[in-house]
Amino acid sequence: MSTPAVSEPRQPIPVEFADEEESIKITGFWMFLVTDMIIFASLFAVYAVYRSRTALGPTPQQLFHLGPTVLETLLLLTSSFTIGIAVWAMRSNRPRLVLGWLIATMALGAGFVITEISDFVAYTSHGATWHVSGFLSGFYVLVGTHGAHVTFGIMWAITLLLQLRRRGLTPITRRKLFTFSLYWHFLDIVWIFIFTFVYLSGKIA
Amino acid sequence: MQRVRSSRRALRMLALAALGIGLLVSGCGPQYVLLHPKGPVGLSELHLMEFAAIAMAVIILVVFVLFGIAVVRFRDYPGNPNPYTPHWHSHKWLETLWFIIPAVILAVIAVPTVNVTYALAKLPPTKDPVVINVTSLNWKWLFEYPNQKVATVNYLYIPVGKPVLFHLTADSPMNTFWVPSLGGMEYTMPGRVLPLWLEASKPGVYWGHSGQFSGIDFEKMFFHVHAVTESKFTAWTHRLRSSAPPMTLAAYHQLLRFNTVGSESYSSFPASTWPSVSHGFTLSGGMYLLKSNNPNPTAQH
Amino acid sequence: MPAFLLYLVHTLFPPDTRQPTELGADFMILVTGIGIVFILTRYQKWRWLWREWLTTVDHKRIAIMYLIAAIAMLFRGGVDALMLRTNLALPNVRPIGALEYNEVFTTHGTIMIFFMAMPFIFALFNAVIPLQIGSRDVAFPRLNAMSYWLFAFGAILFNISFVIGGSPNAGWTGYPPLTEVAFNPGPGESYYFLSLLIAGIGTTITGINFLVTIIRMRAPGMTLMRMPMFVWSVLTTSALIIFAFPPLTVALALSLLDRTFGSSFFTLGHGGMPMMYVNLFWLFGHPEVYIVILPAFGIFSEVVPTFSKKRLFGYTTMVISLVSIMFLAYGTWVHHFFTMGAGPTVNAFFGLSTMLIAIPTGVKIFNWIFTMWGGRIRITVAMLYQMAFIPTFVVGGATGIMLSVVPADYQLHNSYWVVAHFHNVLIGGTVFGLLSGLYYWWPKMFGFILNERQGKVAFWLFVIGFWVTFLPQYLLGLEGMTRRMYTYPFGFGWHELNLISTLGAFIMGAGFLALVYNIVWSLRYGERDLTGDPWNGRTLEWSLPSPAPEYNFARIPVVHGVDEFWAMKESGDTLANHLRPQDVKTLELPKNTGMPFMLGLSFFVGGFGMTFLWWPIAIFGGLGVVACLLYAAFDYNDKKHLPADVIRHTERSWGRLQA
Amino acid sequence: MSEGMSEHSEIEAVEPGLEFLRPKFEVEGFPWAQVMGYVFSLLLTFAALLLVVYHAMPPILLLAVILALALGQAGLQLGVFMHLREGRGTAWQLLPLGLAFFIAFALIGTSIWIMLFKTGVS
Ligand code: HEA
Ligand code: HEA
Ligand code: CUA
Ligand SMILES: [Cu+2]
Repeated sequence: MSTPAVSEPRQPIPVEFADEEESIKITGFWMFLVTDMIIFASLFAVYAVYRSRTALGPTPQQLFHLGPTVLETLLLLTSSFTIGIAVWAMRSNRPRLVLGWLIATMALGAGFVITEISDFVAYTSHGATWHVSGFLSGFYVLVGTHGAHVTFGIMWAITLLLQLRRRGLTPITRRKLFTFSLYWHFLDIVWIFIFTFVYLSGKIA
Repeated sequence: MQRVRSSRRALRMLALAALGIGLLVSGCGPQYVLLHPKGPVGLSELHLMEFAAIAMAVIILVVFVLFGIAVVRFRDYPGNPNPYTPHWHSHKWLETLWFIIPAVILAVIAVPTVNVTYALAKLPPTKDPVVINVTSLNWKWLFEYPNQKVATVNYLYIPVGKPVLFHLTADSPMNTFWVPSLGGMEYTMPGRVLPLWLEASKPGVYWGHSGQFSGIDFEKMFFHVHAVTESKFTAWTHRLRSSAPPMTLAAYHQLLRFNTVGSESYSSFPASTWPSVSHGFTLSGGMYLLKSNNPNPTAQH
Repeated sequence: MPAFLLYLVHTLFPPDTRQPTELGADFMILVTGIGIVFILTRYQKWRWLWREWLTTVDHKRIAIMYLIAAIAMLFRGGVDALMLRTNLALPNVRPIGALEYNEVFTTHGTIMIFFMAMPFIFALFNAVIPLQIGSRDVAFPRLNAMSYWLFAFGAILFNISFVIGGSPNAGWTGYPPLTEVAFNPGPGESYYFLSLLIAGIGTTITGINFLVTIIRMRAPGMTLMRMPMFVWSVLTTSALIIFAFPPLTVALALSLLDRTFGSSFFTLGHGGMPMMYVNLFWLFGHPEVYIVILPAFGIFSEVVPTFSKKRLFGYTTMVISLVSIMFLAYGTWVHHFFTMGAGPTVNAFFGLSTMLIAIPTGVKIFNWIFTMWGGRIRITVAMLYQMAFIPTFVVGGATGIMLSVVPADYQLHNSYWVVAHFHNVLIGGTVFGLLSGLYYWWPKMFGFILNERQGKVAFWLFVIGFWVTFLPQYLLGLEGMTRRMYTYPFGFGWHELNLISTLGAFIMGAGFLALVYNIVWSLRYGERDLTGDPWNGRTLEWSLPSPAPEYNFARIPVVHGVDEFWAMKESGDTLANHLRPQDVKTLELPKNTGMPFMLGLSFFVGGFGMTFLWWPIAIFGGLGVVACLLYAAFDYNDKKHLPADVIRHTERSWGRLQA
Repeated sequence: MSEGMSEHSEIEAVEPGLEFLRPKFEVEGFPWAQVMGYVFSLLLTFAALLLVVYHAMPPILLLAVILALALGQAGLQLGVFMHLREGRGTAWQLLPLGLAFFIAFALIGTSIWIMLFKTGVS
């Protein structure tokens, strides 16, 4: 690779940025997160506008139970912590630790998805399907899109796990792990806003 | 020389085009409905349009002249006496100038724009309006007069010199309600009720149309507005109430079918054809809820 | 079995698509398809096609594939336009009925915007940007190929709608509830949503790719304020894409959910709210029109200095105006629905924000004029398009400003005034810009020059045809003619102007044919470009041979100022003069891969299955997508080496290596 | 698996003049930043939850406060866990992200403004 045009930092940079080409990919991934953020912003806008359009279905206040939601929040926050530790372990060059924390992250993520699905099943079994009202459509699609992202993340983590086991920590796998961690933290941020803006504020009269 | 010829041709073209516009506009007849408004709303919109057009003409003229001079003076031919300055690439004052002048022109347009926008959102204070509830259907217009208790399809009577307040909604895909001779349009949308006021200052029959494409027979969504004196208007409502048939829910469901009809008149109409705002708009008598009543879904074709 | 066949025929070719035009199109496609297959087989070109083109990750080849697609789509959209104009030539005379007319204006608008203008600008991005910034490639070559194939298969999915199942017919804006199943039960609108979703993913990736390329891959010394103006325009365009396409994705996806899975976003009842779609669509739609105009601005900023033999006037203000247009573009979308009753405060706010864009745009216009001022203007075809652009675009912009005057828009909305306005800026701005860029960079892309005389004939036909077509449409707007009417009654006084307009459209059509003739003729007889610098250019791409070798630069140049190549030439020190054999190193280049093509194909299959609700096929396509992604994740063998000797040999054959 | 043996060759490979590109490894120790981040994220979440459950304030204020808490949480994740300010060309990381936050909130805010504004001819 040629000498880069951006001004270079004076002091050593974190290991995942050391390779020019891989660091460009990290920049690219940030840009992807930006587009994803606008996707979620659009869905939030839809939800915000549709919140009162409950037609003949339930209102947010009637629908939501905070219990499962708090559990989901705990699971996701913890998984955000574990993947953070995995990156820390990568930076201190301890591949075995990386694997362990990655597996923990996946397990927590799976717990989150299962809780969310069972929550959705509970709602729909009371007849609150998305056909019923604009509000429910907005709700399921916003929260469901996030859930789908988490599910995708778990599958991504599986492929990552296989690569890490085969190849250890190389510039490429380090970059892949780091971008995965960005993705995962990003989902955590989105969830916090869902928790706040959908569930908690749904309980405010 | 080839180059000289082509740019001269460009200039001649422009002159011809300008002449063409001039001819067509000055020779314009009554078909230019936007230029011959028949009510205060259309008139204020026209004034604004003219004002903006003049400002734009100034801009266009300035650009054309500057551009023309540049092209004529600085072509690349041997012995061109005009100065060649290949390294001249910025000029603080010039560049500031063309930030400022457009800004000034825009400010001049912006002030009346904002004023008229707010003004048109207000009914004239002194007079109380005639209220008409408008529902666009596939592919026809239903007009309900809640105070006069009558309803029509595809035609309207309004009194001259009195503001008319239209409440617009749809029990079909979107349309816009537009009577160009009287003033601008507004959307009819399912699940919303939008207000629009218009006024006719001269008696006459004005055509209206939908401005928003809504399917196969969209083109046929013309309707007529009869602007008549107040007494004639009252007489007309009396006549409808005494001689026209009532509109039952069944008759409304007939109107929901995907087709076109001629003009129709009714002496009354059911309340449930108008959306209720609770729970974000429902409509108990119409298509909103009666999905099964939706007669022929393939009627697009 | 026969019952199944009958079902198949009835679904894929429903009765209302069995009309002369569509059968004609079916026949044409069949004949062309057989012809292509025959030629490829006859000359044993299948392997060549696959290895050299379908699997390529070279930005220069991807550019050519984008260009071919764009010109084909210009033809398709143009034929649509001629059908529209023919139908409107006379009142109540309608060679095609309402059903087809609605399909045709929908496909015309959609194709022209998404499948003509977009690939055209991407063709030029790919052909020029890496060369202009002194880079060997874009940041992510494989993603680049993926973008292309997602676009291409999206376009194919959209285009087959005309022959299989029926086209979308609710306008290029696809407003619900007209697009809901209740009103549009056929597959048409599903085609529309799915193909735009697929192509949209590709476009978003392109935006990311070029943004990162420009941020991270510039040659040493090329600071932001030394970038050629086209690079600046692509930087801002990419940022616009990144922020504008997600709302479109959401709008399309929600509509698709409504249609396919019974959600209640934009339905008539159940608390649905069609206006939300309109809001999301224009959140994308307005930035989109700047996405297609900013690259054109960039092209003119290259063409004007080159053919005026003078530095671009007002570089800094040009940059400021690009960046402020980029920001302002996000703040004006409501001007497309001033008449949806959002209230005077909202309307006034967005009316003013719309007007503001005139200021930076005007700055650019004046800067171009003053670039010419004091220069020496050579009137080539590329320059002619620029010279037609200035007056045309200013008129189009001015009529846009009149639309932003809120009360005037109450009257003009959805009238032919709007149709005239947007063709004035889309053709006078975008298309003229792209054609200018096409003539300008054609030698760089293909190694020969398009014949200038023929190009001028095409130019005059196109420009004159343009004004004859669209000037009358302003007047039609003032006469109250609304858009998207398949015919109109006698007695409104609309017929003369419509007839003139139709005449103009056919003149434009002749211009297009002249353009195609120009290309085909030049393919055989066009003058070779041996120097690599046919126009006496100013930026780095002209320092390379035409077409540029696979690795672009044998040695990455170091940049010292704007117009680097011009400065080199002035000091007599071009790159070619001092490339020594020891400067050439073995290079690592991305390896060709079939994955992007397969990915696009999988999306296509999945999209097709979803359009007809044939779930096994849809799932099959989905599995294909997953397989491609897995392949990409585990594929570590994506680089190849180009030995220094080979590069030296190539450079020597161009006479660019010191002995 | 070889405990990080693969790195050494790559450390040697750094070109002269580009020493700063030499991979920096975290010194072995304890991930304090991450642990503290985790604790704070839990605190922020439970603060919001408790405020809502006990209806501690008038609704509008409550909404504003919990949104502010969520924003704090986002900042925490970005700063501590996503290492937003580390890397190369960080300006190009911060700028688009800042823009994205701005556009996201503007998009939601203006959509609400446009779609829910009560209109009427008065
Ligand atoms: C390339 C595409 C392009 C471009 C560049 C523009 C540029 C502009 N457009 Fe246009 N527009 C479209 C494509 C484009 N538009 C399309 C496709 C539609 C219709 C979509 C549909 O409904 O199907 C549309 C519709 C549209 C509408 C909605 C009409 C309606 O449906 O009711 C409006 C309203 O405000 C508008 C305004 C403007 C303005 C103010 C500009 C400005 O950016 C123009 C700025 C330029 C100038 C003003 C000229 C140069 C400036 C100077 C010389 C300086 C001095 C000038 C002044 C002081 C005024 N456009
Ligand atoms: C970049 C975009 C772009 C371009 C280049 C064009 C180009 C043209 N457009 Fe387009 N147009 C749109 C974008 C564009 N349009 C959009 C977005 C809409 C809105 C759609 C909607 O409402 O949803 C629209 C709508 C639209 C309408 C309004 C339809 C209606 O509302 O009812 C009309 C009508 O005159 C029209 C005409 C034309 C013409 C005559 C051309 C000419 O420039 C075309 C010139 C012709 C060619 C370049 C090809 C010539 C082909 C041949 C010569 C081949 C002949 C051979 C055979 C017939 C076999 N367009
Ligand atoms: Cu125009 Cu009278
Ligand atoms: Cu716009």
